Amino acid sequence: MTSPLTLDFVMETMKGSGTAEQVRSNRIRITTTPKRVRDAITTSRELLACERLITISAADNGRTLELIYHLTGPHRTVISIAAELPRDAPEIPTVSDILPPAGIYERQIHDLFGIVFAGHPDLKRIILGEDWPEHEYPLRKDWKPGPDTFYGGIREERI
Amino acid sequence: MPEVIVPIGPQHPALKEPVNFRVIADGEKIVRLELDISYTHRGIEKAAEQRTFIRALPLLERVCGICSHSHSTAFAKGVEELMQLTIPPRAQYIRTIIGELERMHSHLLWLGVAAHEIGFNTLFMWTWRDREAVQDTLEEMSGNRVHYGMNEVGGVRRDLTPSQVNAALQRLPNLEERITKYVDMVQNQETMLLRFRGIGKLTKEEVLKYGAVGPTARASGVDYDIRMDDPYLVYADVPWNVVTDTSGDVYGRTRVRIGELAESLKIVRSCLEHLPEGPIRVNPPKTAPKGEILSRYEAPRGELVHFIRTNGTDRVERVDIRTPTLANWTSVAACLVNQNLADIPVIVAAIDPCLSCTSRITIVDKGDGNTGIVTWDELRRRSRLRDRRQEGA
Amino acid sequence: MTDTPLIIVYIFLFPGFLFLLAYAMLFEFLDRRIAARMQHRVGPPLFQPFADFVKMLGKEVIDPQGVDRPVFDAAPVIALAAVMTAFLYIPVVSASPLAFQGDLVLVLYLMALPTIILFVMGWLSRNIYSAIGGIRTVTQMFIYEVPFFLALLTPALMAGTWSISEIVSWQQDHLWFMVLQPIGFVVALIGLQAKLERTPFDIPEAETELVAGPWTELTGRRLALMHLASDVSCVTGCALIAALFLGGPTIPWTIAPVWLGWICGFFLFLAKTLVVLLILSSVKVATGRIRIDQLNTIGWKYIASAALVQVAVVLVMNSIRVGA
Amino acid sequence: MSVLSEMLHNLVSRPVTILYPKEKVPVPQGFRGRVAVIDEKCIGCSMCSLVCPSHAVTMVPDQREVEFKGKKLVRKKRPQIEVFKCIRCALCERHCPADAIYMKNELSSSGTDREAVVT
Repeated sequence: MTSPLTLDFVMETMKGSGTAEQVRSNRIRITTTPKRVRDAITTSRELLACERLITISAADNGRTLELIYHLTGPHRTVISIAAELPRDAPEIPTVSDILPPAGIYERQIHDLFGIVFAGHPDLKRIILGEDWPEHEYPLRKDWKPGPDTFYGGIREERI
Repeated sequence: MPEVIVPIGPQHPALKEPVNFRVIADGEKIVRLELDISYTHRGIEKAAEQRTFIRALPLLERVCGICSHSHSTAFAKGVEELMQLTIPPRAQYIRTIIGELERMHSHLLWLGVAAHEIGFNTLFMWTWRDREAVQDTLEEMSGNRVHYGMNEVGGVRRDLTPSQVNAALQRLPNLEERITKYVDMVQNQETMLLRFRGIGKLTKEEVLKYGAVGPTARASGVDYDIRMDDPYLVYADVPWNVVTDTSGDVYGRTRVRIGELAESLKIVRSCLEHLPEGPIRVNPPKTAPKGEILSRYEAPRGELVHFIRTNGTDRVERVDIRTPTLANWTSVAACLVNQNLADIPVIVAAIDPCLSCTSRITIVDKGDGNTGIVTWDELRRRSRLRDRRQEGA
Repeated sequence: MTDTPLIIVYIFLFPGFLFLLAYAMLFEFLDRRIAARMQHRVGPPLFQPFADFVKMLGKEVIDPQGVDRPVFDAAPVIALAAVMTAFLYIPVVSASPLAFQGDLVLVLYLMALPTIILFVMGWLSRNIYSAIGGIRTVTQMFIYEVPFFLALLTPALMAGTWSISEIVSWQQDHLWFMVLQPIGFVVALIGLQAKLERTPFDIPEAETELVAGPWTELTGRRLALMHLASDVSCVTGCALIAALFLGGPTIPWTIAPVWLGWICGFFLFLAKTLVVLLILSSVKVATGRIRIDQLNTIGWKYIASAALVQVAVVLVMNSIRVGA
Repeated sequence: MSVLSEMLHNLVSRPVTILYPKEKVPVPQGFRGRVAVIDEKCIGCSMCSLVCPSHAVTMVPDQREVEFKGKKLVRKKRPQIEVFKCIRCALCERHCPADAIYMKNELSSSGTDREAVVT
């Protein structure tokens, strides 16, 4: 299983969860819906031998929030599973039980984008300071720093 | 012995890194570990979105002090690929040379810190003395010891004059002889073996399960190395091989890192000898077309990933940086459980944490027993209170 | 030699406190300089320990919340006093005037006092790091104390007396104990390295885990005194081993005029203690710190049995000599 | 026992520490030290202030007759660099069309005045 995966082989195994396209020599991108992300990952782990999660990238393209799970295995091809989430109530089942490193990445994305990962053991704050106000997600495109809210650092009264 | 909470916190001499562990230990054995890694969050990803490519590179270089070239190369090569821009071969060679020199000075630095963790300060002094040779070479080539600023979208900013190349080549033999001396010193130095062998053991399955990267993973036989899997720059046509080890513990990681030192030296020497002639940069277009790319780079600590998305303007729409240390934290938390208290610094230092993530200070206040953040005025109030009590008592 | 003004001079001036303090600071300088030169560094200037001492005396003394101040102040002074009095019984010029039958046991007891005081300081300062550091000090003490005492008592066994001065004079007629009891010499060196908590055995003060172990909450005056106490115990320890195993301030043949004997005896004492210090600091430079449980296994498995073997050998040699 | 042999070798050889005030660390040729402006060459195009990542360069009005690529022209502004905001990345030197701004390889750029300015 160490020879690079071909597009049609991936298309055939992942036909249940969406369209696949060859982005680059060893990158294959699969776009699916948030509900089918979890079983897309489980099938890719079993059938495509993607044993390692590289990272979960999150991006805000103005209209929706996008989550891309990048997986790779001995075949050295990067399988990217992308899903789009609505902006108002972004919710997606967690994959931290299948892939433990996802725990930290999901917490980080939750801090910065506000995407709720259902079933995550402890979705505590990991990357922003404790005195960062709740429900303010800095990496969203429409986020502007509030004029009088306090975002951490030294709390000095402006005399 | 009741369970004791030992805060191995950010201001702890063991870890010169802003990470906070609340270790719940039963006597000397560690029972549970709470990890808190958000001390220096500077919002680099948000800042990068407001900068043009020219000004984004110095910013991204400052994500991390020791692997600054890795971040700027990963970003530059990602944007160049999005622009379908091929940079001249001489620029690729120069980027590889600086990248491998950075790997050498980072591994030498790590070897010293690991020896210091177990109190063996002599090796710390020796490795950091030899590291000066690498730092001098980098300073001559790039004009600065830490942030080299060699990269630019479309190539490299400074050329290597023949005198710099010869000066670098002259320093390599002495360095090579020092590295072989370290190899056998690590193998038969009694106390190092005692403190490194069998500590923080990770099997091959655990490494894959916890997503460890870099030398931490290669020490358990997992041969993932982006320079080999997804060759970029000139790694495809320079003779080198991936260094792996099977013992999987801190001792294995030490051997992998020293092996990589020797490999990097070989790469630097062959790149310096076959440095092609030609221009060192190409003028890039003003804007990058719409698209996204996962730019992977083998940083000294492991696989560094930049997810770059551009939208046709001269700015980046999204840069998602996943540093190798962030990936290694889960494996550290896993292999720390029921180890000894004395081994925490050794195991944590074994993944060579280079913190570009963030955390917050938690103060366990015995007086009123609550833990939380102390604001500036509260700190002032407390010190005044203490002074008054001092005079009063 | 036993009239009181000379005794007072002996205690307070020459081989007594003044010389001891100066020699302790010289020892710390030499130790740090040799270690630095081996690490290819320059090392501190000559007056660095004295400068450190004076600066620390001037620093503010901070008491942890709810600490028992009088005991916390008194402990370093007791440690210093214990170790300085131990030095008086060790022959410096020739036999020490205060020697009496059994002063070896007294010296060993006084040398053990600073370790216990370090544990008390760690426990008193109500800080998690120093508490664990204190516990480690005591556990380490159980491990090295038994072999250390055995190794230091075997010379007394062979020389048939309990006074260090008589052991020294015994060695003048016979061979040095380093030659007669090499295992005992090695075990004594390891024990001294552990007692002074130097690098292979500086587990309680483990800089990278426990901040500074029992030393964490010591500030200002207390830190200065405790640091001086550890320097002085280093001098006393080296002098003790030099006296018991390297023949103290004497060489096998006696020198005619008494005062010349004293002077060259003194220089011999300096030379031998420096040799012991050289061995200790090269061991400190060459090794890293081992863990408390590893020390446990090594301590009881190898060092203790080596000491027992040494005692058995001495008993056998005694019975043959007595028999013959 | 290579550790012991190395230690003894170090004991006899000279220590490597450079005693800074007495012996100076050799500064290599292209070192990026303190920023400097050549006033005759500067054409006041404010390219350096656009490119500077830390906004250390502000343009100051200053009239001067300057010669650039054979032509004579009158420039209206000149860069003023706050030394302690400059991160010494030499982007200004790279993008200056008239090569008027450059990085001296002077090592120590410490000072007491936070708003120290180089013109």
